[in-house]
Amino acid sequence: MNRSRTRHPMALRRPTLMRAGVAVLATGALTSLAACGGGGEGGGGASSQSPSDTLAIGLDSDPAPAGYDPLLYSDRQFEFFAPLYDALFVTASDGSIEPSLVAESTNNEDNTQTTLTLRDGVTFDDGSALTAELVKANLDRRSDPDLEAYGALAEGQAAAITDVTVQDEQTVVLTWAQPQATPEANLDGTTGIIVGPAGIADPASLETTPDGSGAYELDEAATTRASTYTLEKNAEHWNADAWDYEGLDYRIITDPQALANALVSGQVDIAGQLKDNAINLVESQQSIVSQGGTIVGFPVTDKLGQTNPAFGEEAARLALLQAIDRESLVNDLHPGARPTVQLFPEESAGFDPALDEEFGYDPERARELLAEAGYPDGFELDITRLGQPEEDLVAIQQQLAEVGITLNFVAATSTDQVFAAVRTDPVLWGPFAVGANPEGFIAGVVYGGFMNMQGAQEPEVEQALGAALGSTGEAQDQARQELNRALVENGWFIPVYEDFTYYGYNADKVAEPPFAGANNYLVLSDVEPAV
Amino acid sequence: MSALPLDAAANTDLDAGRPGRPGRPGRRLPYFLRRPGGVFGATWLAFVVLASLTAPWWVPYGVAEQDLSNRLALPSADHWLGTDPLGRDLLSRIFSAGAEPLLAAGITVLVAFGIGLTMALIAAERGPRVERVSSRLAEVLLALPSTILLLAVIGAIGVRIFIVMAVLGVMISAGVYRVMLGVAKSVRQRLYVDAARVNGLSSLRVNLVHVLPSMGTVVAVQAAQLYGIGLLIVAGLAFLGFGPAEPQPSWGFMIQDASSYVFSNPWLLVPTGVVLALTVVAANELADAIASRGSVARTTVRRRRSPARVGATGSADPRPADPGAVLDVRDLHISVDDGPALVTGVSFALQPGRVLGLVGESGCGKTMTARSLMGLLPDGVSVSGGSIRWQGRELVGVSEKDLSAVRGRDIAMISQEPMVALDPMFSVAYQLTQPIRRFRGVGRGEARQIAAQLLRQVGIVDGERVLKSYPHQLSGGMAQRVCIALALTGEPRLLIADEPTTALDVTVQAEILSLLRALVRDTGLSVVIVSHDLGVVADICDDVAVMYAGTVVEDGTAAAVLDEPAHPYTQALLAANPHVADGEPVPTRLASIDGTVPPPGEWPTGCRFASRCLFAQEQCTQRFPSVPAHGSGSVLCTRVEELSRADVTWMSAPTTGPAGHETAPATAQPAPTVGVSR
Amino acid sequence: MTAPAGAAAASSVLPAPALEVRDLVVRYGRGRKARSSPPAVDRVSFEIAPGETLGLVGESGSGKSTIGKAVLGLQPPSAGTVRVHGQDITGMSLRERSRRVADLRVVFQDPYSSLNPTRTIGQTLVEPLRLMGVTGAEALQRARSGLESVGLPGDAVDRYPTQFSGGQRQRIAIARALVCDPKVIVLDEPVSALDLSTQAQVLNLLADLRDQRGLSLLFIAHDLGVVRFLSQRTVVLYRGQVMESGPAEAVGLTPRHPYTLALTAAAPVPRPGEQAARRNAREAAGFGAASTASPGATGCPFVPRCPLSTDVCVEQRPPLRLIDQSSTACHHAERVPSL
Amino acid sequence: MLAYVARRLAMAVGTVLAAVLISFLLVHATDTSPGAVRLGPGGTPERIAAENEALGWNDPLHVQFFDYLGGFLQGDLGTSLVNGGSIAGDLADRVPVTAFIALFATILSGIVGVALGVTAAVRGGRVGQLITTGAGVALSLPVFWVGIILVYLLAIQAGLLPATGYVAFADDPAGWFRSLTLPVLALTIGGGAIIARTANAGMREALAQEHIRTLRAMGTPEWRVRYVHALRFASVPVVAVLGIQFIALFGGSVIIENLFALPGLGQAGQAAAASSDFPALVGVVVVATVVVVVINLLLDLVVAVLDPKVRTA
Repeated sequence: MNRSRTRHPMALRRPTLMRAGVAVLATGALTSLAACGGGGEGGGGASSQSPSDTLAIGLDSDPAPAGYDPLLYSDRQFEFFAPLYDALFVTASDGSIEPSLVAESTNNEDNTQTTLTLRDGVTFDDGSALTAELVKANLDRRSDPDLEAYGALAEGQAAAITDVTVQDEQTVVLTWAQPQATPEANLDGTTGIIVGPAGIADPASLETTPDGSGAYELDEAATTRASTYTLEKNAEHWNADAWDYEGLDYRIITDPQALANALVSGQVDIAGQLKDNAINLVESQQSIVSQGGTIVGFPVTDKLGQTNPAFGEEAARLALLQAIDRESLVNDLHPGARPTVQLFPEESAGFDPALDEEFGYDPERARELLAEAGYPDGFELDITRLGQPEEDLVAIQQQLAEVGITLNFVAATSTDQVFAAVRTDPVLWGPFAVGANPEGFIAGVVYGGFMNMQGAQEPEVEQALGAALGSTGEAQDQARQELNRALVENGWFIPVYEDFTYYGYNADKVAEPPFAGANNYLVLSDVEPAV
Repeated sequence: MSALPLDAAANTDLDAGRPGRPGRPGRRLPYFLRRPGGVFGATWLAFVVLASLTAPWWVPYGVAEQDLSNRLALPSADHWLGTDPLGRDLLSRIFSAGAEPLLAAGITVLVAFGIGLTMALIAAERGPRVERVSSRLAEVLLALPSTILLLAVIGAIGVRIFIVMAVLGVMISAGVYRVMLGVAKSVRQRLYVDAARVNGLSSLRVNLVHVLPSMGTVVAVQAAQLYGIGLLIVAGLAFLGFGPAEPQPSWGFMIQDASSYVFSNPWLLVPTGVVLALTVVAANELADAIASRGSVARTTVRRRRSPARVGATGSADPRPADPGAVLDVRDLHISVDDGPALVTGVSFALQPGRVLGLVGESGCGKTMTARSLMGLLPDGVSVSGGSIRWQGRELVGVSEKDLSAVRGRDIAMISQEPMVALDPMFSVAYQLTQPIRRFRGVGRGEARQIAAQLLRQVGIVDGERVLKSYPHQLSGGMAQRVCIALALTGEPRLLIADEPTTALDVTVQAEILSLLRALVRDTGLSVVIVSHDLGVVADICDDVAVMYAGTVVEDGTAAAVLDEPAHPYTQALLAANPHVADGEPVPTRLASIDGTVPPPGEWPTGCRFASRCLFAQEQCTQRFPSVPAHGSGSVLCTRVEELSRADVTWMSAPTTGPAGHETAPATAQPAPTVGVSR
Repeated sequence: MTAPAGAAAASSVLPAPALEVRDLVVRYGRGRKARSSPPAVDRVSFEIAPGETLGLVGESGSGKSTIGKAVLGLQPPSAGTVRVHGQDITGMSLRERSRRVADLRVVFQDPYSSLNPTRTIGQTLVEPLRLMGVTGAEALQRARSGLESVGLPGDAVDRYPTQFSGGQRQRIAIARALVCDPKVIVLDEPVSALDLSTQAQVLNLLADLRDQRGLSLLFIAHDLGVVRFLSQRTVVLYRGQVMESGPAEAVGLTPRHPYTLALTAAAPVPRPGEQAARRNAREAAGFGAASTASPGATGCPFVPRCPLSTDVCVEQRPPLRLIDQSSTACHHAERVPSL
Repeated sequence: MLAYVARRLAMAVGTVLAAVLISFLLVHATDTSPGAVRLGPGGTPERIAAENEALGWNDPLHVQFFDYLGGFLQGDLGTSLVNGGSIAGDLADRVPVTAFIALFATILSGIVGVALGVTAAVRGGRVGQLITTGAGVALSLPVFWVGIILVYLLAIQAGLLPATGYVAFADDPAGWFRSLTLPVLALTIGGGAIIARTANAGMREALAQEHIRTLRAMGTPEWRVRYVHALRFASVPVVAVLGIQFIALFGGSVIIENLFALPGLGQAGQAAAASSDFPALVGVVVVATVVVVVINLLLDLVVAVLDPKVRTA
């Protein structure tokens, strides 16, 4: 039994003091995960004299609140699971997708079948070896709705796998429901992780014991869950040489200020993700790396107007979109961020500057739209927060009030109530790592995932999505643009700005840590000691 | 958010203004507003409460009014305290945030006292059985980690701060109960409670009318302290995010918010933090001021003595120095520093192996005189003139160090209350061997032997058992014997005994007096004994000095003074004594003395006894010297010869009847008229 | 002695005693421990006739104050009865007592703690009257006259206790007892906290009031001299038991119990020559030290200190028997020397 | 003495039982169920009901209570509804963090507070006034405010101490010490102030005792009068307040643990409350109570050693 089986991933606030929140970052074609749960764990200790062969990483949320089944999580947590588990493919720092557990992979001509040849000499914590049977057993769990990582692989989803066949000990053949432009991309990161046979046979055991083939093993004695995770290197691992450190210490520090403090005063070597407020402090004493591609905004969950009739009206949703003064918000609160009304990041192929012009801040238009929707005096909407709402929301609350839209904050008493908000609130709020694969995010989260629990349908979106996923080249770019526009025009997502993901690092100890391509998580195997 | 404990309430003076203090402050300011802390506390609290409750009407900006272009501003003319990260006015937010914590903390206090105080009153009334049960319950409640439980409560019912704070009040009520139980029990021991019960008052009225008002000070102190704690906890909860939802402001969350900007905008932490801290400080200061009742001018425990003006006043004593005396006190003046004199012109001399009694009513300066002999006057009181010569050596004005060389070694002392004169924390053996080792330079084992021997010397048969005991295990008589043994450890030449038998039963008194007499006989010790009991003086003293209002009115040998008293006061004391001689009939009336001893500072010139004296005349209001009497003694009465010639004594004079006209002390200001129930 | 008051007394042939205490036993505490230790008051009986003053004398631990509390109802007795004018009030609650037998009042020892410092003298004095149903104006009037009867000005009603000296407060406490016009007053060490001169004033006042009003007084004290001054009869207590009782003169001058003798002999008189003689006599009598071991469970409690004690004293508790005018609980009463 | 210890022990057991009972009732008073928590919002009523049944939630309350007690006596506090981990195991890691901080803060408060309070009582005058006023202000400062400022000054600006985190003693004793310094310091400011006031009052009272005059009358050296006799007399209320102080610090650890990112009990409690992880919540309350009770038991023994009246009663 696992608590987060049916957990709906979404942006959550730590139930603790911080406003930071951050919690959900979905990437690729994968659903995101609520880095929720356990709540408020602060973390770990820090020894300024920790052995130089241990890398101390500060995280702003618990990467494993529901135990060590990696398939329960999204790529945001790959940073934590990558050392413990190996995946079929990984995204390298240059953005390329590289085989990891896979020695070789081939696709058929129409990109509907992928044949994977597995690497030799891989062993799991339970002692067994990697087999094709095991890969099949892993992928056969894809219909389990609780497994966040498999959000897009399940039946009916954008990257559905219809069949997994074992050809021999080392070879397995995957059949896709639709042609896949880049099938490897569907199997990298957290989604591509292969859990050992003991874990697959008894998933409940993963709650307390990881079963992976990774370069590191969890030192359970030294670990305090939700606070400190201590990993020790397994010298026997096939790729042991790629990792530079003998040990990894993850310290969970949920208070954003405390996280920054920990980095500045040397308790951690790398800290992510940092809040805007802390950037100045960190920059003044340490170094920062950042990665764009995080869209902060309101996913609309009640597109049918079931809990809030106003949201059944497209015009009302668009009124919300155009009532937000992004420029001023960003200028004052998030210098360096980019105001936007579209879900596609600036760097992505589907980005369309015209949309920002067309649907930008226009309170007059917003009022017209409200009238059009039948709400000339505006409407009210509730948004559930655990603890206090973020500064952004408070600021937006006042902006919305200008056009007559009343934003109410409902204080949740537990994370459960926050999770339930996907069904009860008309919109959610948070930073969403759309990053490298916006159409994947849309497929797994916006259209087919927790942002659409009602199963609302929109042919325009559906069609564009299918094209974006299945085609290549210019056709794909074209489809992406269409998809982007369709989402905006239908008011399915109300972005506010595109933000950066900030990691701080101690340049005296480590060289600049690389992100995994356009993803907003780090490639830890590439982190090296400072020269 | 530490649930601070109630400050140890032990130091709160329960007996606020017991004797001699004006009972009601009248139209003047309440006493606690006469201390700077109290003024500050009350003013600030009043200001914060008023400003917070009226905030909606006066704050310059709305709490949610943002000005993103002017965020994190420092104080300016537009924003007196600056702005927050959304450019909202801090002044407006701080005072708009005040009402909730101020009210919520009040709820905690109300609930905590509602339960704790009520339970304490019930337990105090119902006696040990009820008390045992409720106290156990309270202990359990106290040991629970209240903050963590509070989180659980929030988890269960949500952020309903008033209810949460009420629950906190329930948890804290155990602490209130514990403090209040002690107070209630001590108030219930007051006799006026018993008197009211005998009068037939219902238990509710006894509690409401008699018990509660007397607990008022403690209740006020504790409530004010608890209020401060409550404020900190409300703020702490808000700091954790359990406060009013944004954009509504709360002190705790504003500090939490500010903490994110501590590096870039440290000012943001200041205004809210200071207002919160000041409010809590104000509550505590108010508590302190309330608790200060009864000790308005807190005397400090300084051990520095102001140097006496040795010989500053010309000796009014006609008698020459007595060369044979071990102790020669001349023209001793003792006064409150910068205050009235307590003792004036006291002279006496003590020969070796003799016992001198200082006798008189309370407030006549006997004890002060006795204590001055060892330099052990209370703080703020010192010898202001005259001399005390010990074996020819002046003791007035010498350093504390030199005095302590005399104490215990040359002069020792036993006090009025043997039960509290021994340190309750140490065994008798320790308390005896410690000075023995110091005075006699012997080892531990030998000291213990000497201690046992001393105990035998003071008539304790089972010395070994007593040595192992602690003071609370001894009876009063036994404790006084131990005290005498202790006084003997330094083999002193002079023993000062301040009412050594007053607290003891009469048969025990006789034993102790016999013991003292034996010691004098066996060791040649000199003794100064202070007593109000003329019988004790007759029993043990060779010489006696009768004191009245800070001076000696008559002295001489005990036999002479007691058998043929010359001074009307001495005569009156003897006449008022109900102990008739054996075989004599009991009088139907006792001689009495009208009025009371005038307090220091209100002594008349001339004879201080004049206002109460049956024989007072005009001449008594003039200054006059003492005249020799009783051989080596003297008497301070200008009419002494006249009276003696006329053979008039107090005993033979008519008494004035029961309706004496006593002058009440300290009735300076008119009492407020409190309506007698109509 | 004045005529008895009260219906109960009037109806009987012999005047009923104003206060009658019969076989009173008081144990403190509960449980095994309390049952195994000797009671604070052990089978004490006495009665006070109307207008009579009975002195209850003993040292600390003798149970004298406990008897006072039991009579007043402040301490429930474990056994025995208390009657006022023939009416059994032993089991009555304090409220009931005040309603039905308003003529039992008290004056306590400590003049400082016996008056509520937060209430005016008037409020204090009026309180019992109001409970008796006296109207406000009349109650106040009675309070004033009560104060005047103890020698204080009537306008003292508006003042607070702290504005009075110890002696004055004790007068106020007496006035509080008097305003209800009681017949019996329990005086619990009313003068022991006062200075000699003030003590004389209060004793004189009590004597006057007793004579003027025909009060019955239960006068509890540790000082035989004071008791002798005020009482007609004296009861001497030791460790909760009656040692001797009889006319005050007889008990004071010719003690029939060794303990009474010890008590009398120990009280010093303010005449050095006489005191020296008394001291010598006392020392010659050879009383044991007060701190010596506790007595056995049976027999006379004074045994460990008694120079006359024999085996029978250890084994048998002596009954009270009449010798001359006094009852004494001593097997060897005839051998008790005179002072 | 034995009877005293036995009585205190009985009290301790009673307190723990009460803690179990109260938290148990509190958990049952919430409007959610463990099944719902375990399954999340995706759980259908049927699945939740089945889950609750499996977890024994539907058993009579007393059965659940005694089941829990049985487990508790064997050191089993159940498993987390959130991550399936052993609660006892998790709390075993956390207890030392909170306990050491509370203990050190209590001890340091005691040392600093007694030193200041005694100085104020003995010196009097302006020094005494300064100390008592300072203590009055210090105990009014919110610990979260003090903590933030200490971190800012000592860790960030001066770089003297680590700002956050906990280092296990076994890993690095020096680091362990350094990691505890700031949180202990933050707690000591208020705690020390309270002790200072108690010690000051106790010392003043002690110095006014009759037996102190006896000692002075015996020519006892002043240091001995103050620091052997008066101090021992004053120490009894101080130790009593220290006990309460420990409870307060221990119970109030939530904020300090958040501020300094310490993996202690307070955090666990907060997390358990926020996620409705009932067994974890009960576990935290119970374990916290056990620690408090044990420490109080020790302090009771200290009082007994100090105060012969208690010892010989």
